Amino acid sequence: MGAVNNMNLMQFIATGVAMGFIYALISTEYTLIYNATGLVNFAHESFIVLGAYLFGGTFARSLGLPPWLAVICTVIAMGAFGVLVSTIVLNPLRNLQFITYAMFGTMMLSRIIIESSRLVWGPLPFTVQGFLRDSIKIGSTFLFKAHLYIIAASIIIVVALQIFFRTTKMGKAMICVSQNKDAAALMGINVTRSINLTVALSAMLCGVIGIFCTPLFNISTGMAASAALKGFCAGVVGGFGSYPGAIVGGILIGLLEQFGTMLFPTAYKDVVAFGVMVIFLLVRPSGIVKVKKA
Amino acid sequence: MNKKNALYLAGWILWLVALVLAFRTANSYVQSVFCMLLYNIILVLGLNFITGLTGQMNLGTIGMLALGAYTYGILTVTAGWSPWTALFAMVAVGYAIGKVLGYPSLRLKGFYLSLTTIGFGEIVRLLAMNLESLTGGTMGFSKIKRLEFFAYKPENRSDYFYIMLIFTVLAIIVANRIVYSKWGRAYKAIRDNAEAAEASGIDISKLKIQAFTLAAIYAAFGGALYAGYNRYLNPSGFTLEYSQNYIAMLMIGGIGTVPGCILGAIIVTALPELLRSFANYYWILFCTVCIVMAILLPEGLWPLIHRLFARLGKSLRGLRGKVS
Amino acid sequence: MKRFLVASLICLVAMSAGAAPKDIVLGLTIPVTGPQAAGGLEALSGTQIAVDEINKAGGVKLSDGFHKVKIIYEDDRGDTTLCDTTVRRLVANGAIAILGPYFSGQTLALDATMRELKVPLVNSATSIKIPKLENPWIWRCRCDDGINVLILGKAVMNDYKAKNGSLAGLKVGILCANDETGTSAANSYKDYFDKNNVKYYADTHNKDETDLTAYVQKAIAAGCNAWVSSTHDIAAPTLAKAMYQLGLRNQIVYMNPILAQTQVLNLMQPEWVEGWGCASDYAASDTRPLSAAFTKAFNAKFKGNPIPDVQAALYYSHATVILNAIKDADSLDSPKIRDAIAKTKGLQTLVGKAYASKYTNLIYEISVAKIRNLVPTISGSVSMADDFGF
Amino acid sequence: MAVILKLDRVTKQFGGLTAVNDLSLEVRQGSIHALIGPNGSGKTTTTNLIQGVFPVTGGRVLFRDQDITGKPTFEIARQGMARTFQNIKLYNTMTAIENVMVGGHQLAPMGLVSSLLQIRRSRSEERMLEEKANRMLEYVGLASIGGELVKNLPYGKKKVLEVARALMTDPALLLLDEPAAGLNPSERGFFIDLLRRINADGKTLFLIEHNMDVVMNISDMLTVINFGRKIAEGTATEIQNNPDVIKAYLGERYKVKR
Repeated sequence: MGAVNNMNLMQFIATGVAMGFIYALISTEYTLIYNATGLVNFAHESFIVLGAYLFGGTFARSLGLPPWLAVICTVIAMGAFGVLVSTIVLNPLRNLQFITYAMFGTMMLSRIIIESSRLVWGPLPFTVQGFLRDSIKIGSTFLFKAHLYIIAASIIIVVALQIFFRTTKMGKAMICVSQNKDAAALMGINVTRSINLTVALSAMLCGVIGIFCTPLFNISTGMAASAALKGFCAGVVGGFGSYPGAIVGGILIGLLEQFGTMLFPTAYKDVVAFGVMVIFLLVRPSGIVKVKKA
Repeated sequence: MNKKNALYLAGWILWLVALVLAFRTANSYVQSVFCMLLYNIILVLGLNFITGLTGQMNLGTIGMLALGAYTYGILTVTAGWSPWTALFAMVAVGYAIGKVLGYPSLRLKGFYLSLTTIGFGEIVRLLAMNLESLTGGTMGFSKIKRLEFFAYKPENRSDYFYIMLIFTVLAIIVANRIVYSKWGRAYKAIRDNAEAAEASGIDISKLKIQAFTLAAIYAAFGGALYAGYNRYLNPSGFTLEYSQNYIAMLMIGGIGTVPGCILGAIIVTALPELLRSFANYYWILFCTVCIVMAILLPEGLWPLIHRLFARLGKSLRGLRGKVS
Repeated sequence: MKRFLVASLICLVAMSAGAAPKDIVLGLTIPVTGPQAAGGLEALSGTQIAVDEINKAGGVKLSDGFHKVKIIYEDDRGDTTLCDTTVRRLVANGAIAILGPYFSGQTLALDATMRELKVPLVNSATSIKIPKLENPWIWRCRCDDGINVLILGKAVMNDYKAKNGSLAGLKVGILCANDETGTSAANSYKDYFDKNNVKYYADTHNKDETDLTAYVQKAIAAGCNAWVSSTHDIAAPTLAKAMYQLGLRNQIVYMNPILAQTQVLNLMQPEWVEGWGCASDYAASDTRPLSAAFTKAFNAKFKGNPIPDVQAALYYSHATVILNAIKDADSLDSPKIRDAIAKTKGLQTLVGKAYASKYTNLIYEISVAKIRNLVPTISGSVSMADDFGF
Repeated sequence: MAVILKLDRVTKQFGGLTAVNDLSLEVRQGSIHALIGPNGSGKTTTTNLIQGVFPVTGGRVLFRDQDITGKPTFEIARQGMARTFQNIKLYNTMTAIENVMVGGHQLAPMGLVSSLLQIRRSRSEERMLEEKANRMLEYVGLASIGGELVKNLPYGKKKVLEVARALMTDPALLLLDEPAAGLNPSERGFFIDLLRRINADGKTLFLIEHNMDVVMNISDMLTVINFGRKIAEGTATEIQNNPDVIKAYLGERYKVKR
């Protein structure tokens, strides 16, 4: 591969890390729901799509709000949506006999959300002009502004989550609920309220991901499909259930993808991500950052 | 053959006759839905061994089907085998997939396993899309030969219904013999309480791999019939969404039961077609029905119907008791 | 459960039988849900424009009077197995001709079905493999990838010669999606450049790719100085963005008609694609009489939701071909309509003059547009009809 | 009497914690041997070590003079060792008789393919399992509830059903993990008679219990452990008056009134 050496390796690393942080943010999100409800949320792809549509379609385009106001409105709207979904769908699913039922329920929820987005905002892909569209250049390497916001957002969110769970009463309550719902209930913690809060928190997180992916992926019903699956891979590789693990896993998958395209034809990029995940699942299911399981 | 079995046998024959009669009177559109129903039944019966009985989430069903379909296509067209020998090669394909997916199922549980199976399905689809010389890539693989039954040469798609029906009935009989036997019980024991099963001498690893192999052989057979019926394969038809549909069939029909699988296959295949008159909204309606069923009917429709029959039977016997 | 299924479908068929004189029923099998829903909506809207026009003039005039035209459509989700079911449902509900499906893969899958149902089908699937089916029922009112490539390949070479004096040192980067249209175009480009002994570098990408930086970097490293591409509405902006960010400025780039679609251009920044060329059957900004009339009618009916684009214009032309064939055949009998289509000669449609070849192809010309500030300005249409003996 | 089960200096450490510390004991063939000790003294861990659920950190386990250390659980079970659990582990979605029939899975040797092909033989195998299961249910007095779903059964009956399932394979050694836990006095009486009957039929019982009065009147030999170490061994009367045992159970300040 003579062509490889004169390629800008820095560019590979920059894009790899940037994309990696998107996967990291996604895996942080569903780790949140998994820790809180013990339920794997297959619907988080649709949460991201909904966040993007709410931001791009409703707030930015039809209401014409300035971007940053639109961001705040979207996050609040997603929080409310999270509570709604949690009470109507996720809670009843949570105490089903077999985990397979709950997973199946979230899959159907995902299709319903994506289908209704198509019906409400129409099937044509669109984007928000002028919102984080440009990029910055360091030497011959470029990075999109949107990527920088994603990196900043994921670091802030992971740090905030750590502080929230370690110091605030509500945060500790959520950890108790995630580890043992019955015991938590006995301690007087309102389990349902705590789970609603967790789902709302992760819905807001998905809203943020949707917003910052708009300039990168453009808004369409399938925008988050591959990113969501790679978010799963990142979670597994990084160490399931640990937030720092999600970041490590995300960056690793992002880098491997970029360097994978150097070796194989680009269409095999996704195969690389899934292949790495399957290897990790077999060799080291607990992932890189060993999770101290209770 | 006590009275209970006779009743069951009559039920099956009645269902079969109704199916064939409905098929013959239907127009070519409804006939195509029937044919889709047949290979869906085979797939769900296979999936039932893993997710239904052994309780392990499998989202790679469509990957198994794709492997079976492409192997059958390549064997009959590129390698020039006769369709029947290719069909029996499906057992080997199923065996291989069973081993590949079986081993991870020993070490991984629930969500992790479903991820491995999703990975398996996606890798199969991506390879089918990019290995153009072998699978024709996104241009698809065409002119796949159909099974011929001595003089019976199925020309149109609907003629293939009868051959597929033979295999579906065979699949139902074999599934019935496995599910309602010591094997079915052993699988369910693993699902309900693995430690207790192991402590009473059940080799859990062997049985888990066996369940995966059974499901893979069923899926490979289904794939071969799917390839024969459509005579054309395209990777775009093997996405994760279809694996989710098979889980939907299992859940709605009735997890772990053979009539439940068939009922689930009928509902999930026919419902979208019936709701087509809602044009733009039919897909949302279908998904809402599925999620409502998942929440309200955790064990699925068949146990409900079964209980109705049983109660009906009891009240009839009660009535006859009073009369005679 | 069985009887309920059959009974409800039979009553549906009875309901849509229609009053005398019999309506002309056109059946559309398009992706209403699923990833390609945008294309489906455009196709449906384009057909509705054609049907409204004919019905405003009283319908199709046959010997036994005027026949109103009606559209029924089914959602095939862009799936190669489901399209067989939807086509059968349309024919069972009275469709005498089929428009769609959207993808080449689906069209290949319908080979046996159309021979069985004996109903003509017209769509815009461009794969070069479709005529090889030699299926008398499958027609295409759009020039195929082979012709696209001839026109765009020549344009690349002309631009390069104009810029550098000679073809020396030309290396073309063929960056196509790995779906059916992409692979078919890529293979045609490879043959064309081999014939004209032009060096090239080819690589494929997934059609809904959201990051192509490494992909483009590999192509630049391979020393390409001109580009051709055939891709989809999600990957096109990603490709343009990556090429711009990696420093490629005023390059010779020719793309498939996806670049002329307004909704795809809206996803891009003007500077990404300034000066790029693309083949395009139609562009909303085209001022030629037929296109302008269609754009006006489209905007009058849909008022910007959706905006007129290539697929709408194509399905408008498919409807024109079928309705014209019905008039020539003076009958609603599908085989007769097929024969009339096979005899189409010089029919002026929105996307060009239609001449029926032995199998499938009807159109041999396409316009070439240059993108100026996100607006595709059509410089004129290039016709290869004479090469095909018309 | 021959020794059926021998623990030879068995140790088990979880990270820093030593759950079982250098434990050696021998169980006589045909006897009722009880392993007692206060809560958390490593009783259940010992059963799991015997049955190979966890690997042993040190020492050996011998069953009928064969070294079964490190063997997988199902292999040990197949050599004639059955078990009941501290918290009941039954198959809730199946009926009582199905639960017992699954217990006898190892009695039906036919492979999957042969059981599909040879219909007559597999039918007779099925009938054998069903008859044996019914016999077991009668033996433990649960014949009437064969068709009931396990999740609808009361706690007492579930405990007895677990014994029926364990007996299905005619085990040489029966491990009973806290059999008396959660039973009311009448159920406990019935349960003790059942154990005596099983023992009378030649089966060795290995009881794990912290309830003194159940253990005292039926076991031939007792081993007492505390914090994983053996502190006493002997017959019921010897153990009752052993000061170390009393101290372990009742704590330092309790004085024995002579």
